[in-house]
Amino acid sequence: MLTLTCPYCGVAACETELSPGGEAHLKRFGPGSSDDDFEAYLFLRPNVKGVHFERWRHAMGCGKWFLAARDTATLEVFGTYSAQTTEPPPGIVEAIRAKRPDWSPT
Amino acid sequence: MSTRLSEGGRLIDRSRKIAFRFDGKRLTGHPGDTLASALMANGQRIVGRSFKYHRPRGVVASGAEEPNALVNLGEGGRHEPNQRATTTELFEGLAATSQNRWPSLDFDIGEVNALIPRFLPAGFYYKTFIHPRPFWKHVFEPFIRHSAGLGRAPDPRTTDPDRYEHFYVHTDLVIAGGGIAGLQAALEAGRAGAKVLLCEQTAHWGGRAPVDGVEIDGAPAEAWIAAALAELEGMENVHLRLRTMVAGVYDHGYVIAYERVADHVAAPDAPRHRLWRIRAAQVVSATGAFERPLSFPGNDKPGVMLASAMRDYLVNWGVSPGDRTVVVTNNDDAYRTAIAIRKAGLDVPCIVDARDTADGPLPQEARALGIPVKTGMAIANVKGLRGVVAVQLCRQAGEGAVIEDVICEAVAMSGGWSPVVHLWSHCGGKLAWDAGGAFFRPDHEKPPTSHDGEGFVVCAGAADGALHASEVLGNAGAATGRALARLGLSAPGRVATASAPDEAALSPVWMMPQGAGPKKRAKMWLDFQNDVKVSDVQLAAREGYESVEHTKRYTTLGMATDQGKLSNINGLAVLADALGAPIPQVGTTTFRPPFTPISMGAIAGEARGAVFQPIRRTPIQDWHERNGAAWEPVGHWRRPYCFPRDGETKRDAVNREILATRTSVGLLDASTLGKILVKGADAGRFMDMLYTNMMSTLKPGRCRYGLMCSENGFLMDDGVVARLDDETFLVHTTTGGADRIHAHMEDWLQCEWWDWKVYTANVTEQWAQVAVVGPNARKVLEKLGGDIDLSKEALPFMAWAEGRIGGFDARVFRISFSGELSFEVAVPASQGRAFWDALLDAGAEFGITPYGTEALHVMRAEKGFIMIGDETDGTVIPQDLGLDWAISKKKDDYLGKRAQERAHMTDPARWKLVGLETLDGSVLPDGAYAIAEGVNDNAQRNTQGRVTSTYWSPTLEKGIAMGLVLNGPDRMGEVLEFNTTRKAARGEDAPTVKARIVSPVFYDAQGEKQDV
Amino acid sequence: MSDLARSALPGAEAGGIVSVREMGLQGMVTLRADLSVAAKALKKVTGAAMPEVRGMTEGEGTRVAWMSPDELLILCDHSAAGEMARGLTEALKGQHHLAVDVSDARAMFSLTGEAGALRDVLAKVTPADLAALAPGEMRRTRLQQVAAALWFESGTEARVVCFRSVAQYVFDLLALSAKDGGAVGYH
Amino acid sequence: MRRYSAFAIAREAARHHLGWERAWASPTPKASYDVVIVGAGGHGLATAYYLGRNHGIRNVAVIEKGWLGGGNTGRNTTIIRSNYLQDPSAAIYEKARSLYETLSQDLNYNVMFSPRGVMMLAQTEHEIRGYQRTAHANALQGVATEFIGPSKVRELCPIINIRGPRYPVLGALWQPRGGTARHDAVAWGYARACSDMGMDIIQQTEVTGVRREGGRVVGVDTTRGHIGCGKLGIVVAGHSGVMAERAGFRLPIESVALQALVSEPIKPVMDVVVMANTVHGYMSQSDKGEMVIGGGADGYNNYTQRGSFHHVEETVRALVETFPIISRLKMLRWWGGIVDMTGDRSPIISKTPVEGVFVNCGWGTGGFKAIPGSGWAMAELMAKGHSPLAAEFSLDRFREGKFIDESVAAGVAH
Ligand SMILES: Cc1cc2nc3c(=O)[nH]c(=O)nc-3n(C[C@H](O)[C@H](O)[C@H](O)COP(=O)(O)OP(=O)(O)OC[C@H]3O[C@@H](n4cnc5c(N)ncnc54)[C@H](O)[C@@H]3O)c2cc1C
Ligand SMILES: NC(=O)c1ccc[n+]([C@@H]2O[C@H](COP(=O)([O-])OP(=O)(O)OC[C@H]3O[C@@H](n4cnc5c(N)ncnc54)[C@H](O)[C@@H]3O)[C@@H](O)[C@H]2O)c1
Ligand SMILES: Cc1cc2nc3c(=O)[nH]c(=O)nc-3n(C[C@H](O)[C@H](O)[C@H](O)COP(=O)(O)O)c2cc1C
Ligand SMILES: [Zn+2]
Repeated sequence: MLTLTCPYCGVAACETELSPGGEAHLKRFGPGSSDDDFEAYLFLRPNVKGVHFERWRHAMGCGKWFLAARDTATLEVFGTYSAQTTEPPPGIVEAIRAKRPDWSPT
Repeated sequence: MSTRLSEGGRLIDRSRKIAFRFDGKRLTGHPGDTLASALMANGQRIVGRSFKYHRPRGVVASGAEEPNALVNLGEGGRHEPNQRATTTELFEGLAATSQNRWPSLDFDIGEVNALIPRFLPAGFYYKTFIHPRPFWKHVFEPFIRHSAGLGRAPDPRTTDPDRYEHFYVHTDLVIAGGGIAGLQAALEAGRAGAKVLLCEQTAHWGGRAPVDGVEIDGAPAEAWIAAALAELEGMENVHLRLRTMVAGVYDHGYVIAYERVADHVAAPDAPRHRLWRIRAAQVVSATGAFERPLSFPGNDKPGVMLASAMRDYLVNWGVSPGDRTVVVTNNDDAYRTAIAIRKAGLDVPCIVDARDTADGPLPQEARALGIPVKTGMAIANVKGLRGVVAVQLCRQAGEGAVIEDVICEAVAMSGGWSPVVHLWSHCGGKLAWDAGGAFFRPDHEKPPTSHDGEGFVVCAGAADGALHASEVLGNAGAATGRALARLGLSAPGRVATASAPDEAALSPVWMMPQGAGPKKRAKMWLDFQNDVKVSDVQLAAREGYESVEHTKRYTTLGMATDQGKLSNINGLAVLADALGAPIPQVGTTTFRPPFTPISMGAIAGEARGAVFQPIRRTPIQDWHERNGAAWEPVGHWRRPYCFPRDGETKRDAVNREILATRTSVGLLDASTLGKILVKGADAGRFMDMLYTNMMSTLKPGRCRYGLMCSENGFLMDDGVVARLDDETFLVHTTTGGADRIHAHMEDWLQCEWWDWKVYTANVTEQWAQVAVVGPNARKVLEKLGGDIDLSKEALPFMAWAEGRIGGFDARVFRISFSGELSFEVAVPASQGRAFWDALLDAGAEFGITPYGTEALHVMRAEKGFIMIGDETDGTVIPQDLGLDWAISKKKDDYLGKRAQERAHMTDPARWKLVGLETLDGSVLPDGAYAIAEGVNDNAQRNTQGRVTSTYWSPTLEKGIAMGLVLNGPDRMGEVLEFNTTRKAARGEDAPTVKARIVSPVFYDAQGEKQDV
Repeated sequence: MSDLARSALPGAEAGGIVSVREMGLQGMVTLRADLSVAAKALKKVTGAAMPEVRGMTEGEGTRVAWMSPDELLILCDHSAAGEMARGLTEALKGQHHLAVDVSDARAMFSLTGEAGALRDVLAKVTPADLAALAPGEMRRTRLQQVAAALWFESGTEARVVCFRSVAQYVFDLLALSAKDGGAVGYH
Repeated sequence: MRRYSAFAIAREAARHHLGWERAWASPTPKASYDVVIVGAGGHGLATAYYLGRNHGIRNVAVIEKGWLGGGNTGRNTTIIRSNYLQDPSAAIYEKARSLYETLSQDLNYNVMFSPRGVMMLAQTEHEIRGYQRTAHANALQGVATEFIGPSKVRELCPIINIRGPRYPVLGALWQPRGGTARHDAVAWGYARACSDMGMDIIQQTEVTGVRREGGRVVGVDTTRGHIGCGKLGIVVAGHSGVMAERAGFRLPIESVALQALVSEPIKPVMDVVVMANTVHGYMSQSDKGEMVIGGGADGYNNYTQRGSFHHVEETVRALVETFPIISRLKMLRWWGGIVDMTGDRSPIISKTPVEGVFVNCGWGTGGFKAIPGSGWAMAELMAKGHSPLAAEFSLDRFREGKFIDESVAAGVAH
C-alpha cells in the first residue's frame, strides 16, 4: 500500500487516492516514425527490477499527473516530481544515487 | 476430567452465571470465561475432530494458536464456522456445535480413517486415484470432498444481520500486543510525545506476566500493569484498544487491525467488526511468544495440553485439567505449571524432563513441593482412546522401551518457546536463528523497510526473543527507543525492571524419544488440525520435497487454520534433521497476513446493501424509479432499459416506446452522456489531435459527430462536439466515457503538450439532458414557449442554441441518434426534474412516451449508427466501420494515426461493417459468426464475419442486424450462413441462419426525417 | 429559476452520533487559470484573496478554495454563480482561463456533532489524515468509493462536497457511519 | 521410476513408507545441454516434458532460481477453462484443457484435474451479448460452452445471490468441462516425468546472463557457473523483463502483483467455479474446503509478491455481495504473485531477436490453465521452428498491430 506525496498538493496520498499510469519519460513517436520506434514507444518496456520512473495521477485529489522514482523490488520511493519534464531532475537523480551508488540512468 | 476449582480464576466473575449450549447440552460458565475455559470447566474433554483422520481432540492451547477447539458458533444468519473456542468470549445464550464429526462428537463414523492412517500418508492422493480416469471426478473426488472442510457452511437462505465498518487512522506508532512489553513500549512512546495506538487482541491487558507470577519493581506484575494503564489512560496521545488484533503489516507502514467490537455480545446494536486501516510511521510488535508442543507418540490425545495453557486455565479461569497431570518438558518454564497445579491442590505424579539435569530454582521449588522430577526421560506413549488415562515413560536417549506407566488424566507439555515474529515478517523482515533458545528471532540488521528505505518495525519483549521476565522490559525499552529514534523522538523516564526466578537453558528436543522408530513417528503429531506427523515430514524429505515450501505443500504442514503457530518450528526442525541440514538453512515458510483469520464481512466493511457500490443518479432518477423502470447498469450509472407498464414484457415495452417515438414523440433521459469543456487558444489544435476528424474548422453554433481513437489506433469513444465560441468546445462522450475521456485529455495535456493553452472541465453532472424525439418534438417544445427559435431555419440540423425554453435555462442541440426530428435539451441539473415534468405535461396531448436505452439502441441500429461497445470491442478501427469520412486526410497527426498505419491495420482483409437481414425476417442471434469453408491450422472452423448488433425492429417489423464481414461492403446482396449455439453445446450439429448482406441503414436512408 | 431548482437531496437529514444534513442549493464556480497572475481578477469578482495551496479564503458572501495548481473552486450563492462565472471571464479577458458554473454538478453536506465523534465518523470513510487537516484547509480525497472534498468549518462541524450523482451514496454512507452504536471513541 | 498406484501405497504401508524413491533427482549441472529452459514453473517444465515426449529431445536442463513450482504456478487460483473468444486463444487453451483431461494418467501423478464446470456470470445486458458472442465463437472452435439462464445458474450453484439487488444474475457462460486442478501437483508431476526421462532439474540456481556468439545463444551464466546450450527457452513469467534484459532485448511486458486469498475450510457448498466480472471477483471451493478467491492486479510495477490491500477489499466486497454466505467466513491467508502483463494481455510464445533464444511469457493472470498446451506449443516451436498453436502469439504482432484481445470477452482472464 504505497504512499506518494503529490508534488502539487503536498499531500501524502494513499495509493487508493491515486491511479497508476505506467512508465514515465516515454518519447512519443507519431506518423512518419519507424516501425521499430513506434513499437518501442507503445509497448517495449525495460520493466526493471530496481529504480523505476513512473507516472501517477492524483485522481482522488487535485487530478494532476506527477512522476515518481521508486524501487520496484523494495518499493522505496526516492522522490516525486512534476510531470512536465522529459527526464528525471537532478535532485531526484541525486536522491537515487545517495541510496543506490551503483545505479546509472539507462 | 477437567473441572472448575472452588477458588481462583483471576479473569472470571464467580458471582454471576452465564448459560450457554454446546451440541445442544445446556451448560453454564462465568463472565470472563472463554468458550474453551467454560467447556473445560464443564468437563467437556473432546471438543472437536481433526481434519484428515477425524481423531478426537481436546483443547490444547489457550489463545490464537489453538488448532483443535474449533466450533460452529451461533445460529441462523449468525452462524459462523471454525470459531476458535479459546478466543471466543462467553456470552449469555451462546450456542455452539462441534465440527467435522458425524453423527456425534463422541461417535464419529469418519474416525474409521484413524484406523488406516498408514494408508493415508502425506500426499497419498498424488499417488493414487489415477485409474480409471473418470473415477476421479465421479468417485474419488466426491469421496475426498465429502470428508473435506471443517465447519458447517452457513445456510444460503439466511443472511448475516450484522454490520461492519472500516476505520482509518494515521499514527506515529502502532504497538501490537498489550503484555508487559507492549505496555512498557506504550509508556515510553507516550512519554516521548509520540502518537500511539496500542492494540491487544484479547479482552484484557498484561499478557503472560500475571499468570507466570512475574514481579515488576518488586511488586506483582498486576500492580504495575494497573499503574501503567492508569498512566496511559491519562495520555492524550495514547489510544488503548482491547479486542483488537493487528492482522497484517504492509508496505509503507500500512497496518490492518481487526477489532471484534461486538463478538462478545449476543445481538449487538453496533458494528460487529471494525477493520482498522492504519498508516503508522513505526510498528512495535510486542506479540509475545508461543509455546511449542513436544513430539511424542500420542501427543494429540485429549488431555495433552501446552504447559502454559494449562497454567492459564488454572490461574485465569480456575479450571483444573484433571486430578493428575504429568508435566513433560525440555525447559524450566514448564515447572511453573507443575508448581501451579500442585498449589491448586492437585496432583503432579511426576515431571518428565528430557534434559539430564534440572536444578534451577524452579525445579528445586517443584522438588520441594514433593513432585518427583525424572530427568533424561521421555514419553513413549499416551494411553487412552478418547483421552489420556496414562503415559508410558522411557529414556529420551533411547528408542522408546517403556520403563514405567504413570496413571494420569492430563499431560502438560513444553518444548520451549518461539517468538511471535509474524508481524516482523509480513513485509519482508528477516529472521536469525538463536541456537541458545532454539528459535527464530528478528534479525535487527534486516528489518522490513518502508517508503524511505528505512526499517519500520521493531519487536519488543518475548517477540524479540527476550523470553525471560528479567529481559522483557529492558528489551522493550530498547526496541521502543529504536523506533522513537527513527521518529526523531527520544524516550525520557525509567524502564521498569521485572524479575522472576532464573531459568536454566533448554535443550532442543524435536522428537521424543530421540531414537523412535517409524511406528512411533507415525503417532507424533506436528500439525494437529491437518494431521501431519513426524513421519510425514520425513517422507517428504525422502521423496525429494526438500525445500521447506515443498514440504509444507506436500504434507500441508502449517496450512491449517492456526497457520503453523503451534508447531511449524517443530516441523522445520524435523525436516532439517531428515535432510541433515542446519535449521537456519532450511528456513521458515513465508509468514502471510492475517495473523489470525479475519471475517470477510470486516474486509468488505460497510459496503453492502445500499452502499455496496455507489449508484450514480441523474436528476430524473426518482421519476424513473417511480415509473417502474427496468434497469441497465452502465458503469455506476443505472439507466432505464425500458418502462414496462402493467402486464407488459420488457420486449413489449421497448416496441411500444419505439413506435410512439417514431410516430409522435418520445423522451429520453440523456443526462449521463459525458460533457466536457475544452477551452483555450490551442483548443482547436488539441481537438484535432483528440479526434480523427478535423474539429478546428467547426463553426461556433454548430455541432459535429467525431471519433476518438487510442494511441494504439482503436476506436475508444464517439460523440457530438459543439463549438461554443472561438476558444471553446463542448465535447459529448458516451455515458461510460465521461471520466475516462476527461482523464485521457488531461493526460495528454499535462504529460505531453503541457505548453499548449488548453483547459478542460468535466461538466457532465452540471446538466440534465433530455432528448425530445419524434415528429412532434418541436411542437412539444414550442408549447413550453421561451426565447429560442426552434424552427428549421433558425436552428437547423447539427446546430445548437442557448436561451430559455419555458422557464428553463437551456441549451438545445439539433442532433439525432434515432433518425427522427430531435432536440437534445440541456438544462442545469437542479432544474432537470422540473423540466422533465414540464415536458411530460406539454407532451401529454401527443402521447409523449419516455423511452429507455433499449429503444435508443434499436432506433440507432435502424438508422445504421454504430454504438461504442457493440460495433467496437477494443479491436475495431474507424476504417472497419465505414467511417472513413470521419477521418481527416488533411491532418498530419492525431492520436492513433501512426498506429493505423501498421501492417495489420491496413490489411484489406479486415472485416468491415454491413447490414444483415435474415431471409426469413427472424432476429439473428447475438454474436453469431458467419461460417466460411474449411478449417484453420488448429482445426477450428473458418469464419468470415460476425454479428455486432441485432434487434427486432418494430418499425420495419423484421429482424435487423449489423455485422463485420470480410470484404462486406463489396458483397451486397450475398447470403451468409450464421451459426447458432442451440445444440452446439450438446455436440450436435447446430442449425444455421441465412442472412443477406445489405446496407446498414435500414430506415430513412436519405435522412429526411431528422432534417425537418 | 430558483423555484424550479432542486438540490440533489432536498431536506435529507440523518441523526446518530453526529447529524448529517444535505445543505440545499449551493453556488459553485470552477476557475482554471494561472493562479500566479489571477489574484487581482479574483479579488475583484469574489472579494476573496488567492488561497494558498489547499487553503480557503473568504470574500463577500463567497469562499474560494484551492483545488489544484491551476484550479479554484468558488462557493457563492446559488443564484449568483452564473454571474460570478461571467464576471471572472470578463475580468480575465485576454488571459488563458476557464470559468464555469458547476453549482448543479455537486452536492454539499454538513456534519455536526461533538468534535471527537465528528472525526470518528469521517475516519470511517476517508483515508485522509484528519489530524493534519487544519480548520480552513480543504482536503480532496475519497469517501470510500467516490471522490469528495472535505473541510472543518469549526471544531464541531465538517462540510463534505461530492458529485451530485453520488449524493445519495454519500448521504447513506455518512448516515450509516453516524448510526448509534457505532461510536469509536478514538478521536 | 516406480509407478504410483493404490497398490504401491499398500505395499509401502507395510514397511512404513520407507521405500519411496525421490520424485525427482537433484543433479549437478552438466557442462552443456542441447536445450536449457530457464524457469521451473509449470510452463518451463511442460516445455521440457513435451520436448522429450513429442520430439525426443532429452538432453535438457531446467534451471530454477528457487524451488520448482514456486512462482505463479504455486500461487494461483487454479482455474482451468478454454472459453476464450479469439481463435488463437481458444485453440491453445482448449489444447491445454484437453491435455489436462488425461494428464494424471500421462504423468502417473494425480494432478486432480476436476472438470466441475466454470461459470462466468452475466450481470449486464452488455455482458450477455459478450458471452453469447463467445458461445458462438466457441461452437466453431470446438470448445463446448453454453449460455445458460439464471435458474440453471442457481441450480448449479445455490449459494449465488441470483437476485442481487445491484447486479441480478441474468445468465452465464457455462463451460461444463472447465474446472480446477491441484496446482502444485502439476509442477511436481511434470518434474517427476522430466527427471524420469533423464532431464536435469537444477533448483536453487539463478540464470544471471545469456552468452551469445555471432548473434546466437551459446549458453547461460548461472550462480553455479556457466552452462552451455544449443537452444534456450526463457520461461520465467514475472521475471521475463529481467531475463530479456540479460539476453539483450526488450519485451512488451510489465510485471505487477496479483493477489489471491483463501478462507478457512468449510464443508462443501460450491461444486463449480464462478467468475463475476462485473463486480470483479471469482471463487471456487477446493477439495480441502477453503474458498479460493482471486483478487485484482496492482497497476504498478512490482516484484515483491505482495500487493495492495484495496484490491483484496474490492474483491471480497464483490463476493460478499454475490455469495452472501461468505460474510461470516474468515480469510485464512492472503498472498501475491508477480504476473507478466503484455500489451494486449495475451501471451507470447515466440522466437526472439537472438537466434536460438525462445520466449514463453505474458500469461499474466491466466496461464495456469494453459500449462500443458503452452508446453506442447513451445516444445514444438523450439524443436521444429514452427508451431500452429504458437503462430499467432509471436512477438511480431505488437509491431504489426495484430493483437489478440480477449478483454472483450472477460474483464479478467483467470
Ligand atoms: C494470484 C494469482 C492467481 C492466478 N489465478 C489463475 C487461475 O485461476 N487460472 C490460471 O489459469 N492462471 C492463474 N494465474 C496465472 C498463472 O499462475 C500463471 O500464468 C502461470 O502459473 C505461469 O506459469 P509459469 O510457469 O510461466 O511461471 P512461474 O510458475 O512463475 O515460473 C517461473 C519460474 O521462473 C523462475 N525464474 C525466474 N527468473 C529466473 C532466473 N533468472 N533463473 C532461473 N529461474 C528463474 C521463477 O523462480 C519461477 O519459478 C494466477 C496467478 C496469480 C499470481
Ligand atoms: N520463561 C519463559 O520461558 C517465557 C517464555 C515466553 C514468555 N514468557 C513471559 O511472557 C511475558 C512476555 O511479555 P510480552 O509482553 O513480551 O509477551 P506476552 O505474551 O505477555 O504479551 C503479548 C500480548 O500480545 C498479544 N498479541 C499477540 N499478537 C497480537 C496481535 N497480532 N495483535 C494484538 N495483540 C497481540 C497477546 O494477546 C498478549 O497479550 C513475560 O512475562 C515473560 O516472562 C516467559
Ligand atoms: C488453490 C490454493 C489453495 C490454498 N489453500 C491453502 C490452505 O488451505 N491453507 C494455507 O495455509 N494456504 C493455502 N494456500 C496458500 C499457500 O499457503 C501460499 O500462501 C501460496 O501458495 C503462496 O505462497 P507463499 O505464501 O509461500 O508466498 C493455498 C493456495 C492456493 C493457490
Ligand atoms: Zn495533488
